[in-house]
Amino acid sequence: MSTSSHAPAAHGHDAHGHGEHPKFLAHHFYTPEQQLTSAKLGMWLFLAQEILFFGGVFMAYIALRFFYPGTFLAAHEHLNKLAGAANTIILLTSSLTMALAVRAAQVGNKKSLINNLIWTILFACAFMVIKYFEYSAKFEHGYLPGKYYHGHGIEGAPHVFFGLYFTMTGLHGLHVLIGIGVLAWVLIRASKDEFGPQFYAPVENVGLYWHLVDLIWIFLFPLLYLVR
Amino acid sequence: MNTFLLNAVIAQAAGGANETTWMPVQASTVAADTDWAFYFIYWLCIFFFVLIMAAMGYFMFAYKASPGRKTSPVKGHHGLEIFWSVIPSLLLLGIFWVGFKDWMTLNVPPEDSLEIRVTGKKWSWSYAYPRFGLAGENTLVVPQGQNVKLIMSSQDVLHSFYIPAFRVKRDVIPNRYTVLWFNATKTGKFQVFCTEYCGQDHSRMLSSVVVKTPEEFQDWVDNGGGDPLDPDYGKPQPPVVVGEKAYVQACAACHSVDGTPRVGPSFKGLFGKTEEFADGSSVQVDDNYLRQSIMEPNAKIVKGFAPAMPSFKGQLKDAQVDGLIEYIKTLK
Amino acid sequence: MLAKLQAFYEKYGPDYVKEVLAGEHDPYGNHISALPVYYAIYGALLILTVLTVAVSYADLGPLSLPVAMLVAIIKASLVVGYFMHLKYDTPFNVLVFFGSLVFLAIFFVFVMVDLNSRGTLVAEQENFSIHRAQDPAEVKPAFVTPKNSDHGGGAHGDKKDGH
Amino acid sequence: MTTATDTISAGHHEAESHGGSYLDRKGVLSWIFTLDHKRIGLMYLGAVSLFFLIAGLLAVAVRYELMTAAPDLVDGNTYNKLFTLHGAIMVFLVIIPSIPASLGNFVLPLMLGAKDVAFPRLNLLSLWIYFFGASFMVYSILDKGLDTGWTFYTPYSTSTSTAVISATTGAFILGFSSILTGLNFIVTIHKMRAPGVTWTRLPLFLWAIYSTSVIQVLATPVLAITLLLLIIERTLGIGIFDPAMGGDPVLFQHFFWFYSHPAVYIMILPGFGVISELVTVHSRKHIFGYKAIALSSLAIAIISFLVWGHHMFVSGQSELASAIFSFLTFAVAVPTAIKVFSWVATLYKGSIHYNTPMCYALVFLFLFTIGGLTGIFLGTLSTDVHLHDTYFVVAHFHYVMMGGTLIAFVGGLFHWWPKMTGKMYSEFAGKLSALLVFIGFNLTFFPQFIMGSQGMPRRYHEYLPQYQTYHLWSSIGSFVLAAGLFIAGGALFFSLFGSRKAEKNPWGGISLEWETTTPPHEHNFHGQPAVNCGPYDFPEIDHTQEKAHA
Repeated sequence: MSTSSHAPAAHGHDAHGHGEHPKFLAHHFYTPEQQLTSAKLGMWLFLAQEILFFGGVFMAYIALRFFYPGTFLAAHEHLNKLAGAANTIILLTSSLTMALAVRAAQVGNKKSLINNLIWTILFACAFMVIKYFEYSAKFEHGYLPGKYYHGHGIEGAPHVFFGLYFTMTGLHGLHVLIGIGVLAWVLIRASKDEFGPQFYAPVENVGLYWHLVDLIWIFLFPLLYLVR
Repeated sequence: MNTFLLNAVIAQAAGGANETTWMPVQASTVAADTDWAFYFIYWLCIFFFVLIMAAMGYFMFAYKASPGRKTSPVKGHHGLEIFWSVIPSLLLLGIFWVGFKDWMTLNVPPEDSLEIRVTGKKWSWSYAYPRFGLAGENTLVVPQGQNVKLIMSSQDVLHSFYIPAFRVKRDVIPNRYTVLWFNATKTGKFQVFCTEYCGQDHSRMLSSVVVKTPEEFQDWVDNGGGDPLDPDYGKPQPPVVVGEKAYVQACAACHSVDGTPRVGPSFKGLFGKTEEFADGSSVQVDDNYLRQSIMEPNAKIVKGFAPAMPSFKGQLKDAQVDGLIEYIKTLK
Repeated sequence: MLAKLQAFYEKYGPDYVKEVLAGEHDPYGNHISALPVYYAIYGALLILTVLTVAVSYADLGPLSLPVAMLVAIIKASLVVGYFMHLKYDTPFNVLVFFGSLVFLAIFFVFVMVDLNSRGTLVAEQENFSIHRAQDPAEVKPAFVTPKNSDHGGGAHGDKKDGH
Repeated sequence: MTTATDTISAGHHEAESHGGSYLDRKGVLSWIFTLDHKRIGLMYLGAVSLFFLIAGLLAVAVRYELMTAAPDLVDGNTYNKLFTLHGAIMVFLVIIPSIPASLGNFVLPLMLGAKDVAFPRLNLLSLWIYFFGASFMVYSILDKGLDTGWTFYTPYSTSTSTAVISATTGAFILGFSSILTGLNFIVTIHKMRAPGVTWTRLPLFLWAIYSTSVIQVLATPVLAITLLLLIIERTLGIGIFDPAMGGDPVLFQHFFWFYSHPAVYIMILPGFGVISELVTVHSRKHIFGYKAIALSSLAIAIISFLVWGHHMFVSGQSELASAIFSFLTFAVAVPTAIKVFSWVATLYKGSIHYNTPMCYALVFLFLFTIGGLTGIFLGTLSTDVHLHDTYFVVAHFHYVMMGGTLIAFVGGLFHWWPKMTGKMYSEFAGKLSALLVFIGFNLTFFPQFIMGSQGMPRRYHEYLPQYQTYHLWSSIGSFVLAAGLFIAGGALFFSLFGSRKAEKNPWGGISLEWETTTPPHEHNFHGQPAVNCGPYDFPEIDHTQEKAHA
């Protein structure tokens, strides 16, 4: 009667394992409906927690921008706006392909599900590649965070701005990496034909997580790169 | 140099009149209001506490379990519940108002207050009186009955300047000024604590406020400040020591004692030396020459130095000038 | 529950792809939007991105922050509403999402109330100007940056130096 | 006291259990990889009790040092490490997980009539995250210790050489265990209620756990980001909180207290839930004002996010912000007052059985009322200027934390111990421990109120001799308190090896957890239990009087 043990989802909060009959229903749930709605509510609570987690970093941004308005305006000129815009478009496209993947799972279209998942992972990797080039450009100019800053030509406290820049984009990048890992895990399970109209909770939850990562970048991009 | 615990004990014993079980002596103008607020809340809490505990005690006694005892089916009582929600809310609003009205007086220093700069650093306090050009360690001397405004900052970590007898406290932050004011009503010595945890000797970062009558305070300022709680304070000090203190305060900026010339010539080996002047004349350095160059520095300018020395007439007392000369004599 | 599932499966068959399912619901009642909806939203997001970048080049002065935030909020609501299906979701999930935003707003508002009103009553308690009082009597706004040791501190720091 | 347990009150059908209890499966692996909420609850209980012992001994060491004014037992730095580790272990490892993770994990699914929590594997993951985080804390104890105080205030925490990074990483990881447990409980309460268990028939313990979980999910992430920024600040010096690098220490205090004040409600709300259960079951009476207590739990959960500034009245926060925070602090006091009044009113016309859980509940009411009332002194602006960071604050938060949550935790343990272990503890030892804890507690912390308002600052290693007598009484009291707690622990622990078997429903409780076997078997219930009456409709309630009262 014990469920076949599946590696818990990276966040482990969506439904998992296959109960007795039908096979996707965990033993402690009474109906598939209960399992899916629990999984989604669990995911939304996890997203609420992520929003507050990133909210702390945005609070730090607001406070430090209040302390150093001059430095922030001067320092953000040295960010590569083109790379930022490109990353935004890449993430939006990956959000589209993710949404299409979830829809494909809902209607049981396995081929489209796998294609979209692959596209999403590819776009995510493209995002990280661009980020890598951005970071290496900054390291050359000496715009390192905190006490390692040895850039020139920016008056005020530029190390604070770059400290914050690397913290925010680094944290976001870390979440993109986690996203890639989780997407790969869902891709493997999709290729084993586990998802269909009757059981697609993991795909939906990973989709929600990925859209949140995109959401955070939607706010990060203007605040860091564009705002005058 | 920390105030040792022992001598603090002797001075602190002079607690003073209105010290209650809960509150230390009231030694500043705001102390009475804070204590009134404290006791207002105190008696209100005692009343409610006794009320609740009496009710609980009675219920505990009267409704002890016994076999077959039936219990009341009451599930709630809207009237009572509203009553005991509204009444505490109103009382709490009253308490907030009591706290808020003193908060303004506690926080806004009057215009005419004597400004003193306080600096906290790891485990000691230092004070400066910009108006009198005095600085001191460990003991804050303030006049009685006059508004005193402390402008405080820290040199390393957070500290907090707390005088229980005056009911005032304010954190001391490295990157900003924080201000605290009081008007001491009683003379005597009052304990100062550091109440924001600051590391190893946080519990030794003690200091004292000595409140003097305005006349005593003026005398204290006139003879150059110093730490009244210091054991050898006030006793006539040998001129050389007075001289050295005066040197540190007035001359060290431009005259060195190790021979290197600065804005002015060095004091090392000065006494008895024949000094050559800009106008070609020269004289052997003796008491009169030194006194004259302190009082009217531009009368004789040493060759190669600019006439940049201000006159110290009226700023240095005779005892300090004599002390200076004795001190220069010792610099061979 | 399972009967409904079987019916749904027979009707659409396993390799079902193109059928426009605008407004169709899967057996759990979860909403499935039509394909054109996704592409429309995607297009709108791209346009808004281009708009944000354009706005940043046109120098709006003090208005640039609110406008950028407004556009970001519109983009975010599109993603949340349509891609994350919050528009068709149960009310409690919507409450959870907006609840977290409310608590975030509480955090922002109260901290900014403090930061803004620090110097109001007592001038010296000016907000955030780097004053390191080495010599108690004299204050120089020394600010430690690793390399360039020119005077830092925000606008407040420039205007305000020691007494 | 045994009520007639065979008359299963109306509305529950529960076939007599066959099969063994959840404790039957042996083998270490069955514990390490268990998905059973009951076993996970027991493991949390073991870990929490162990850390409570460690932190308690640290407290006794601190009190022993403070018996004399002079610093004779340990030097300054060691003393700072003693009180810091006492604080950090108590807060992060003991009091936050104590009731929700141990009692909550065990009792919540039973009370709901569910087979398990919504995400059993996530529950196990939370347990392992807790152990992983705890290992960091233990490492920082053994490494260089921690001397920043549990509050990690910058710039001291960014300049001290002690093990701040490992301790903050530990707290960061423990935060996620707390978040995931809260998330799990919210989904379980929403989605896994047995038929008939409507929101108004939910036992008040579950309302309290629900409100706690809301705070856990919404507040703990801000602690996570604060500690993460502190770690980055220490390593890269990015200048957000450290003034030497251009940051603002008061901003750190805002970040820290935005979590830490709701955290004190994470600690006390489950205690309220336990007391609501104890007071009703042991006085055989319906709770007084069910809706008021349930909604006040939620109200506390929400308002607790608005009041954190009252920790910073004298810390350089602006006067306007302090006034706003002080005003809102009084708003959060009202729901707490309503709860205390309702509990006392529940005793009215009850049939009070003075067994150990009830004794602890009454001790809670006494101590928590003092704790709550003294909080008003600290929420008022002018008195807080005098009282902040003195021993008055130390006494206040020990009265509400120790006197509130810990006493409720021990009371809850005694209450559900028969159901958890199938063994009965000795009533005499339990009541004796309650008495000793009551006397010891007041002796320890009441002198600290007076000493604090007389100006004795907190976290002092050596103090002025005028506070000597207060400290002496406080230290003696702490030894009595420690003795009381050891007796309580002993009574429970040795009951495991005792012969006394517990009945299925020793207290005659009628919420769902008392319907299943003692100790419950692995899947809690056979088939789906159903409920058609409230959690407090005891047989002793005389409904004939209802016409008179209606």
